[in-house]
Amino acid sequence: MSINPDHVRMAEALLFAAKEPLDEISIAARLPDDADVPAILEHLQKSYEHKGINLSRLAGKWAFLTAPDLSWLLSDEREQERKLSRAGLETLAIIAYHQPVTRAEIEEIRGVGLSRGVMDVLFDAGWIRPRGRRRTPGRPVTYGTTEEFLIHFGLDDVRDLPGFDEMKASGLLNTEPSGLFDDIPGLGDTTHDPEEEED
Amino acid sequence: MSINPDHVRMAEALLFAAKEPLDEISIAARLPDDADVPAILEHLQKSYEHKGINLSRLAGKWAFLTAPDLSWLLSDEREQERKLSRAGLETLAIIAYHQPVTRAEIEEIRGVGLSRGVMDVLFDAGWIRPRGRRRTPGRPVTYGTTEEFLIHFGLDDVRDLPGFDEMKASGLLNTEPSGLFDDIPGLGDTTHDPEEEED
Amino acid sequence: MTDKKGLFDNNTEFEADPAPVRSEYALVVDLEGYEGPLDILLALARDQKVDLLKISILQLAEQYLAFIEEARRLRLEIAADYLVMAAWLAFLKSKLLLPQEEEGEGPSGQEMAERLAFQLKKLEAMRGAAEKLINGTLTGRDRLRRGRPEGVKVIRHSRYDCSLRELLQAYAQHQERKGIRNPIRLMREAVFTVEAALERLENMLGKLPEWADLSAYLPDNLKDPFSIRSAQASTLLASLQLVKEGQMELRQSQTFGPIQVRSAARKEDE
Repeated sequence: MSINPDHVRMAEALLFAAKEPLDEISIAARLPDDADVPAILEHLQKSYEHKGINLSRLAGKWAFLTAPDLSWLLSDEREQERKLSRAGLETLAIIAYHQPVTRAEIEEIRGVGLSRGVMDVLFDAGWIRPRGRRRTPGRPVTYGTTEEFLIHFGLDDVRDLPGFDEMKASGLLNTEPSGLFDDIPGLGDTTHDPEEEED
Repeated sequence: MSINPDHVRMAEALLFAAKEPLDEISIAARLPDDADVPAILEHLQKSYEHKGINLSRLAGKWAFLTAPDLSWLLSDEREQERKLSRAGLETLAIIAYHQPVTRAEIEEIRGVGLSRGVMDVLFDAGWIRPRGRRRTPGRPVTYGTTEEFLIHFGLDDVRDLPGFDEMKASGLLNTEPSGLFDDIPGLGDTTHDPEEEED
Repeated sequence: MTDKKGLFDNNTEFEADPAPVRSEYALVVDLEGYEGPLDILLALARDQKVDLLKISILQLAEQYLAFIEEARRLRLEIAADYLVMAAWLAFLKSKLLLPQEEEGEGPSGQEMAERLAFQLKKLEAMRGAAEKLINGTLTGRDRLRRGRPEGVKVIRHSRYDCSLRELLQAYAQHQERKGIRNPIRLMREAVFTVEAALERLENMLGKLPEWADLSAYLPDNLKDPFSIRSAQASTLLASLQLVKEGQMELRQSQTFGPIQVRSAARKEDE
């Protein structure tokens, strides 16, 4: 089946003009009813594949972005980068890979208490959000990542995090507490049931 | 004469990412010395001629612009997004945390009268709804949040809203510790009038 | 080709960070760069250069204990959790060295060692993941969006733009204000608000199509003079608002005379 070239042009114009990635529903809403949006996007993606700009999928949405191999050329246009401390980046990674995850679980994995500013910075950057509550005593809040996180880190989905499937398969992403230091008074107070989530 | 396709890709990415239209000198300054900039631009202009975006020359400078015949796509249906006023935000938050709650109770909690527009805006946004009537003299209407509210804020359940203490503990809020708030009860437990509701 | 440093503060370069240089014989004790005992253990474990799951925990425990011992000898300030870890590792070491108890309570030394190795492995995995994340293809750094987008408004389901963070903060700020002890309480009950007057007028509007004194619209359960005056003022203001909205007409035949109102809708019916 052939695609209407007018529809392709429209989608192209929309995607170029958009300030944020667009989802298929938003694109479809602007195109004529008979437009085959998935086919149009596939067509566009192919036709820009080898160009200086590519059509990319981020957080389940679509956006034109410059080709990654040309980034050296564009240093002047780069957005202001956020400086993240090592603690911040590690915390972000833990939240991304283990979500939904509680604060206590993050601390358990890192082996240190989370200092105040860390979560604040991530929240401010728009990369993390409260997700729900754990069904354990105290019903602690769980955290997860946002769509903005996926867009910034160039991911279509959380499953696309590097090494996610392998880590998951080898049990490295279990949030179950190790129970290691329970025998030692003072260290074993992070005990909580690894019960299921209501998210 | 043939043009180096790598140079075309570079010019394409540059023009795409540039915050201002670029003149030929600026483009040439970024490309390798042997790049034939006028030929590259001519080539690019031709190849985008019938697309949804065109490479246009404005006041001697170059920029990608939406094809003129498609500009209606962008201006059309541009829904004005408005920020909620502070009163609106606060009222919405109070309804979310304290629902079901009556108008008088909202005023009581906020310590100021509720001006007319505020509830209208929240209704208009589809975030609040009447829930029932309180079994007290006058049987005042109570309000609560809608499913649309949950969808918009990415929540599964209103009970998932983090409590004040939790937010503070997580460092998610820039609240200076002043020692004034020690007596605030945890908000997670939204215990209020036991007078039940006919929802 | 690309400059992958990016997001770090200069003093916390990810690559450069983990293992301070140590000689084979004496540990150069420096607690500064570490974030807690697990961090030190991981750094020490990396020196064994094997998969963390196959690591010699006994050796690791000894290294850590030596590290702490050295720190104490140098009279460095050591946080309590480092010492607790040292105590725990000493306990683990003894469990590992002693012959297996017949039916000891709790996990065996071997089990504890395995769990510790796994915990280190988890931390290492997250370290690696964090590094990969930041060295990945980042939007805004490695792949740029269009520099001057014309702008297409994403069609949203709601017409108001408000994030969860804003909502939470609004509530928190409000709670903070509320948290002040002995807040001022306004005597609101006695005042008949303009909003209330508006609501009342609107409800009664259709029922009084003929010219009628505005005073007829006053709530009838008012007792004290203050309430009555408040109601009069509010009702007058509310009537002006409704006139402005075209819902009502208002007339006064003489100065200080009675103010009369009627519904504006009536006129259209005629």
